[in-house]
Amino acid sequence: MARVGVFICHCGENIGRTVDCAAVAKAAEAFPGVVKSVDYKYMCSDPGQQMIKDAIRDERLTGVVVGACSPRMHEPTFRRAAFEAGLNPYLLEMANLREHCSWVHEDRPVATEKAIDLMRVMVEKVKKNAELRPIRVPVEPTALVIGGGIAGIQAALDIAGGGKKVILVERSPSLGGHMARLSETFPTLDCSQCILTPRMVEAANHPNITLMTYSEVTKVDGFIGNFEVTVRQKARYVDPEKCTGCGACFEKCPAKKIPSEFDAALGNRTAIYRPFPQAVPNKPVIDAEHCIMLTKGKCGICAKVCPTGAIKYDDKDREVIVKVGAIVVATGFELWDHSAYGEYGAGRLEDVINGFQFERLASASGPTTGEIRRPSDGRIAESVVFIQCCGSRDPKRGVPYCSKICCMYTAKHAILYRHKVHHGRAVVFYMDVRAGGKGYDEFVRRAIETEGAEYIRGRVSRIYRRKDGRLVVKGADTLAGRPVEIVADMVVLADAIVPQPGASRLAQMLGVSYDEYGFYSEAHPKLRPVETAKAGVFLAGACQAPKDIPESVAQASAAAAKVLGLFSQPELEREPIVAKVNEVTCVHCRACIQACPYGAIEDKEIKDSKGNLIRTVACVNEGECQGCGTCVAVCRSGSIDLDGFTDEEVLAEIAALE
Amino acid sequence: MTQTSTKPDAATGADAAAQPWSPRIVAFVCNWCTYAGADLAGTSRLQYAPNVRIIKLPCTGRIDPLFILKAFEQGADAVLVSGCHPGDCHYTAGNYHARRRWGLFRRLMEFTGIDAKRLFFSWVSAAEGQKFADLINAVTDEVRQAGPFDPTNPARKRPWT
Amino acid sequence: MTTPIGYYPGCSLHGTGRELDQSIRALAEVAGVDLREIKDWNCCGATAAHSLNHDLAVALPYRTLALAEDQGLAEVLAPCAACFSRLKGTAVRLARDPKLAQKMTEITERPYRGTVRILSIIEFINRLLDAGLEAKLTHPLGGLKVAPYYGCLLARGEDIVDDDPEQPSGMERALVAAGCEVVPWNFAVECCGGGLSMSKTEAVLDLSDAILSDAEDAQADAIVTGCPMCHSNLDMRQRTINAAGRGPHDLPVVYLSEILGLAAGIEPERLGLDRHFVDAMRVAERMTERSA
Amino acid sequence: MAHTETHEKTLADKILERTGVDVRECYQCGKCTAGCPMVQFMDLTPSQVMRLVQIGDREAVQTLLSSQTLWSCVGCLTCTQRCPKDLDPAAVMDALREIAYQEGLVPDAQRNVLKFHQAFLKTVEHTGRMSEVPLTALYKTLSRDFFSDVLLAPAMLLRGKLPLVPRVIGGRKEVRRIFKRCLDPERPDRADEETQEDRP
Ligand SMILES: Cc1cc2nc3c(=O)[nH]c(=O)nc-3n(C[C@H](O)[C@H](O)[C@H](O)COP(=O)(O)OP(=O)(O)OC[C@H]3O[C@@H](n4cnc5c(N)ncnc54)[C@H](O)[C@@H]3O)c2cc1C
Ligand SMILES: Cc1cc2nc3c(=O)[nH]c(=O)nc-3n(C[C@H](O)[C@H](O)[C@H](O)COP(=O)(O)OP(=O)(O)OC[C@H]3O[C@@H](n4cnc5c(N)ncnc54)[C@H](O)[C@@H]3O)c2cc1C
Ligand code: SF4
Ligand code: SF4
Ligand code: SF4
Ligand code: SF4
Ligand code: SF4
Ligand code: SF4
Ligand code: SF4
Ligand code: SF4
Repeated sequence: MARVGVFICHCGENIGRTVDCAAVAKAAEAFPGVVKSVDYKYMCSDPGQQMIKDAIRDERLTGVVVGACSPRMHEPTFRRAAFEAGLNPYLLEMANLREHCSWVHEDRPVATEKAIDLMRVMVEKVKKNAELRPIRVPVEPTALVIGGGIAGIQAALDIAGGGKKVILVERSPSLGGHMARLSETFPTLDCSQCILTPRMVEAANHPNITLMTYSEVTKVDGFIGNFEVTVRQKARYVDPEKCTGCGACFEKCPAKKIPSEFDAALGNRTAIYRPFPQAVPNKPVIDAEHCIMLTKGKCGICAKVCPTGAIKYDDKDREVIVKVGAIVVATGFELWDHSAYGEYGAGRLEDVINGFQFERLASASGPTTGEIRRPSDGRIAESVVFIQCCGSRDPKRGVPYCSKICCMYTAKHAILYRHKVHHGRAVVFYMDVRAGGKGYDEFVRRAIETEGAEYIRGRVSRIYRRKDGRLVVKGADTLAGRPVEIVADMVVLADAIVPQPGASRLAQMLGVSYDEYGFYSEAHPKLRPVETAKAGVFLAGACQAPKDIPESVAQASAAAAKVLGLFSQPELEREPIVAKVNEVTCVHCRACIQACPYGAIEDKEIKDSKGNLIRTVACVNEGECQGCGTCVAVCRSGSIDLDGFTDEEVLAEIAALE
Repeated sequence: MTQTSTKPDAATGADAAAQPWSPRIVAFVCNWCTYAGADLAGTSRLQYAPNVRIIKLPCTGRIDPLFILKAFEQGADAVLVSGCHPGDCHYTAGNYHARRRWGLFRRLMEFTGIDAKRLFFSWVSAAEGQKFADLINAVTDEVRQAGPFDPTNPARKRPWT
Repeated sequence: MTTPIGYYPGCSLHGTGRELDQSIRALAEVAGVDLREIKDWNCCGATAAHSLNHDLAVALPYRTLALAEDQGLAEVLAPCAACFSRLKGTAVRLARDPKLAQKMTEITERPYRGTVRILSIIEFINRLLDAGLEAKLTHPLGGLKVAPYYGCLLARGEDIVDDDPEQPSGMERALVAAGCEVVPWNFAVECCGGGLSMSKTEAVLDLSDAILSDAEDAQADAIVTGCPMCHSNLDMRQRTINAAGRGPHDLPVVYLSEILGLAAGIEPERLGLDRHFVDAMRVAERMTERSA
Repeated sequence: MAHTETHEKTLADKILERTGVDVRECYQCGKCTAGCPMVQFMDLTPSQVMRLVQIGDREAVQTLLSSQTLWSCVGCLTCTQRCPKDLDPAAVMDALREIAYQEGLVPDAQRNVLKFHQAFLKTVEHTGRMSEVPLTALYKTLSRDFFSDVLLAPAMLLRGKLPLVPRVIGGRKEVRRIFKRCLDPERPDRADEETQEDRP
C-alpha cells in the first residue's frame, strides 16, 4: 500500500495570499493513499525540509508530493532532503502551486480548487513512480570560451590556471574586445591598454589555452560534459607560422581608405591590416572584401614585400570540430545606432559622435594621438556637450532599459576632456546619475566639483549645425524649469548598450534563452547569475546585460569557477530519465531506432547459452539516451517506456483530473 | 505551523452540477520550453484563465495519442499540446517527430468522433511568458465559443473556472 | 487621370492664401486633373475649435467629409496644411473610434461611412508627377536654391503624415523635378507659431525670424512651403519682422504649387506670384526654357 | 504644499479619459520642454505641466488651469513626436485648455488668444466659413486691440487677399445646429427630440 505524504507550502504570502493552503492540505488528506498532509510557511527552509524528513521516517512514507514553487526551482532541494531521509529521490514530486497557480490567478476559491487538482495529479503519479538511480557520464575536461573580450580572456585564464584546457574563440582578428579601444577607465582612470595587454599576451602564451581568432562557432551538438562544437576559421590569407609581424605588407598596401573598425571609423586602415598595434596575435589578416588582389586579381604588393612569403591568396575558410565539456559565452555588446534619432541629425552630423569615438579621440594611440579634435575639420573642440541615456530609457524609439555604464563613462569623458582642453567647456545632459559602485558616486562628484563639468538635468530635443559649423544643442534644465540652448563644437552621445549583432543566432545554436533584446538569460536572476538554463553553458560579461569591466571580470571568474567545479569530477551524475525496452515484447520493428534523435537505440542480439541467435531486439544506450520519450510514442507494441514518465505514470496523472 | 483545520473559503467542494459550464482544457507541455514559459508567466505575474491543467512531459515527442484520448475521456473539452519552437527543441528533434504525428492525431480524433478543432498545437519557448498567458486565454476563449465537448461525461465532475 | 479629385480650398485659400488656390487650380488644369470643389463645404474649425471644444473640432471636419462622400468623391485634396491636418486627423479618429463616429452622426445628422481619403498638397503634387506632369515641366527653374519648409503640420502626426517627422523628404522630388536645388537646412520642421499669428504676434515674429535666418544662412533663394499659415507668417509678416529690428530679411516665400506651376511654364500672374508681400516675381525670372 | 488630498477623480484620471494619455508614465525627462518652440512664452514648461497633472492636488489644478502656457501652445506636436515615453503632451495641453475654458479660468494676459479663438468660431458659426474682415473686426472689438495688424490690411486689400464680402454657405443653419450641440453639453434640443421619440 502506498503511503504518501503531502506538504503544502505558503511561500510566505506568495502562495498563501491566493491559495488557501490549509484547505488544500485538508483536501489532500482525503486522497487515497495519503497518510500525512500539512501546510507550512516556507517548505524550503531548514525546518520545512526537516518536517519532510521526519515524516518520511516517522510515517514510513513511500512517496512525497510537495506543493510549492516550480520544480525548476526546488526539486533538487527536496529530492536531496528525501534522499537524506532514506527515500529514493525519484519518489518525490512537486506540484507547481506558485508559478502555475497563485501567481497567475487572482480569485482565491478558483486558485484553491486548481491547487487541489494539481496536488491530486501529482499524488496519483507518485504512487506509480519507481525508484531510479542516477546515471554517470564521463566529462570532457576542456572548456570552450566564445568571445575574446576582457570577460572571455579572464574566464580562459582562470580555467587554464585551474589546470584545464581552454579553447578561446574570437570572431575578430585580435583578442581584446571593446576594452582594447578604451582610453582610460573609470573609476580610477588607469590606462586601458596598460592593464589589458598583459592579459591578452598571457592568454596567447598560456600552454593550456588554444587561441582561435578570426573564428566563429557554427554548430553546437551534445550536452553538458560532452559538447561537440564546429568552429569556422576564416581565411586570413597570411600564414601565421611564417609571418613575423614585421609590418612591411601593411605599410605598402595601396588600399588605404578603409574605415578602421578599431578606431570607430575615425581613422583608416589598409586591406591587409592589424587591427591595432598591440593586437594578439600580432599578425595581419587580409580583408578579402577590400583587397584589390582578391577582388580584381591585380596588385599582389604585399606578397612581393613580405620577406617570409607568408601571404597566401588562395587561403580558404576551414571548419574544425572540437570536443568540450563546458562552454562560457562572453560575446559582449555593441552600441545602439543613434541614426534612429532624426532630431539629433540621424547620424549624419560628423561632429555628433558616440562614446567609442570619443574614447578613440581621447586615446594617446588614437587617430588624433589623444587630442580632442572635431572629426569635421580637425579643430580642437572648445566646447563639448555630452548627452546621457541616448536611446536608453526610450521605449518609443530605443530600448526601455537603463544601459548602466554610460553615466559612469560620461563622467569619465567629461573629466578626460577637461584634462585635455583646460579652458574647454564640458556640459552633460542627464536624467539621473546612476553611479552605484565602489568609488563611483565620488567619481561623478569629482567630475562636477573639481573638474568643472556642468551637469544639466534634462533631455536634449534637438541638435543642428549652424552656418559657422558649430552645433546648437537645445535641451532643458528641468530643475530650473527652463529650456537651455548650448553652442558646442562637438556632441558625444552616450548610446545605449545593446547585444552584439547575431546574439540571438548564437543563443539558438547553444540552446540558451535570451530576452527580447537579445541579452542572454541567466538560470536565476539572483541565485544562478552565471549559469544558463542549458546545463554546461555559462555566461560572462556584457552579453548578459550591460556591464562595466569590474563586473565583467567578476562574472568571468565566477563562470570559470563553475567550469572548474564541473571538471573537478571525472564523471557527471545524470538524471536517470532514460528509455527502457521490454525485450520480451519487442518485435524489432525498428521504429524507435529511426525515431530517436540521438541515435541512442541499437540492435541487440539475444542468444541462447550456446551462442545461437534467438532473435534481435531494440536496446537503449543509457549514456546516449537523453530521455525525450520520442521512441515511446512511436512503439506500436508498447515495448519501450521512459523512466520517470512511464505510460502508467502519465495515464495516472490524466485519470486524476476531476 | 498550521495544521489543516480551516474550512475552504468558498467554492471548494461546492455542488458541481449547479455551476455553469466552463472549459476544461488539458495541456501537455514539454519540460524545457513551454513548462518554463508558463513559469515565466508566473514570475511575471501575468494573469490568465484558470481553465487549464498542465501535464508535464519531457518533450512533445513523448506524447502518445492515447494520452489525448484519455484526456477527453476524463471530460476535457479541449487538449493543448505545446513545446519548443521548431528547430529549438531541447532534444534536437523530438518536437519534429511530434509534429509529424499531428496529422495522425487529427485523423485518429476524427475517427473517434472528436472534432479536430478541439486539439490545439502551439510553440512557447522559455522566454515567452506573455505568449503562454495569451495562448491560454485565446484557447479558453475559443473553447468557450465551441461549447462543451461531452457534457454528459460522468468523468467531468465540475468546470475548471 | 479621369476620376475627379475633390477639392477643399478651406477658408484661407479664398483670402490670405489666394495664390495657393490659384496655383493649385492652374497646375491641375495643366496636368489634366478634374478638381471638384466640395459643394457647400464649411470651415474645418482650425486651431480655434481644436483649442476650445473637442466635439466641435471633430464635428466641423466631419460635416465636410460627409458632404464629400455624399458627392461621390473618393479623394479630397486639402492644400492648406492646417485643413489637411484637421480633416485627415478627423478621418483617422473616426476610423479608430466607432463611438465617436456614432456621436458625430448624431450631432451633424449626417451619415459618414469613412470612404474619403484626404490628400495633402505634397501627396497631390507627387501624384500629378506620376501621372505625367513630370514630362510637362518644360521651364525648369535653373538651379534655384530652395529651402523646403514643412512646418509642423506637413511633417508631424504619425498617423496623419506619411513621411519622416524629423527629416521629411516629401517635397524633394517635386522640387528637383522643377529644376531647383534643395539646400540642406535646419529649420524644415521648426514651428512658425502657426495659428497664434494674430493673438501672439510677438512669438510668431521670433520664430519666423529664426526660420528666415537659417534659410538665408543656408543660402537659399527662396523658402518653399505648402501651408498658407506658414506663408502668411513668413511672407506677410516679413516686413514687420524687419521693422521690429530683426533681420533685415528679403527672402521670397513661395508655394510648392507655384514652383511647379512655373516649371510647367504657367505665367507667374496666373499663379498669383504677384500677390506676395516679399517680391516673388524674381523667382519667375529663373524660368529657363528647356528645348524639347 | 500638501500632495495628500484625495479627490473623487484625480486630474490625471480626467486627462486619461479625455486623451488616453496616462501622465503617470511621464518620467520628467524634459525633452518636451527642450523642443517646444513656444516655451519662452510660457509660465509653466510642458514638462512642468505634466508634473502638475501628476500631482493633481487643488493647488496644482489651480496653477495649471490659470496658466499662460495652455494659451501659448500652438499644437505643433514637437513634444509629442519626441517624447521617449510615447506620451502626448500636446493632447494634454488641449484637454487642459478646454477644461480651463469651461471653468472660465482664462488668465487676463491670454484673453486675446481666447478672444481670437472665440471670434473665429463666432464667424464660422454664423456663416459656415471664416472670413478675414468680419473675423478681424470681431477680434478687434473683443480684444480692444485695435492697432496691431491693422497696418497690414491696406496691403492685403491691394493684393486681393481681403475679400470684403463675407463668405456664407448654404448649410449655415445646419452649422449653427452643430455648434449648439457641441458647445452646450446639455444639448437641450437633442434631449427634446429624444423624449419625443421615446413616447409611444
Ligand atoms: C564608450 C565606453 C566606455 C567605457 N568605459 C569603461 C570604463 O572606463 N570602465 C569600465 O569598467 N568599463 C567601461 N566600459 C564598459 C566595457 O567596455 C565593458 O564592460 C567590457 O568591454 C565588457 O567586456 P566583454 O568581454 O563582456 O565584452 P566585449 O568587450 O564586447 O568583448 C566581446 C568579444 O566577443 C567577440 N565576439 C562577439 N560575438 C562573437 C561570436 N559570435 N563568436 C566569437 N567572438 C565573438 C567580440 O568580437 C569581442 O571581442 C565602457 C564602454 C563604453 C561603450
Ligand atoms: C533593507 C534591505 C533590503 C534588501 N533587499 C534586497 C532585494 O530585494 N534584492 C536583493 O537582491 N538584495 C537586497 N538587499 C541586499 C542583500 O541583503 C545583500 O545583497 C545580501 O544580503 C548580501 O549578502 P552577503 O552574504 O554578502 O552579506 P550578509 O547577508 O551580510 O551576510 C554576511 C554574514 O557573515 C556573518 N559575519 C559577519 N562577520 C563575521 C565574522 N567575522 N565571522 C563570521 N561570520 C561573520 C554575518 O553574521 C552574516 O551572517 C537588501 C538589503 C537591505 C538592507
Ligand atoms: S519551497 Fe518554493 S514555494 Fe515554498 S517557500 Fe521555498 S521557494 Fe517558496
Ligand atoms: S610582411 Fe609578411 S611577415 Fe611581415 S607582417 Fe606582413 S605577412 Fe607578416
Ligand atoms: S594584395 Fe591586397 S592586401 Fe596585398 S597589398 Fe594589394 S591590396 Fe593590399
Ligand atoms: S547608465 Fe546613466 S546614462 Fe546610461 S542609461 Fe542609465 S541613467 Fe542613462
Ligand atoms: S518500436 Fe518497439 S517494438 Fe519496435 S523495435 Fe522499438 S521497442 Fe521494439
Ligand atoms: S528517450 Fe529519446 S533519446 Fe532516449 S532512446 Fe528514446 S528517443 Fe532516444
Ligand atoms: S518628453 Fe514625455 S516623458 Fe519627457 S517630460 Fe515630456 S511628457 Fe514627460
Ligand atoms: S505642441 Fe505645444 S507644448 Fe508641444 S511643443 Fe508644440 S507648442 Fe510646445
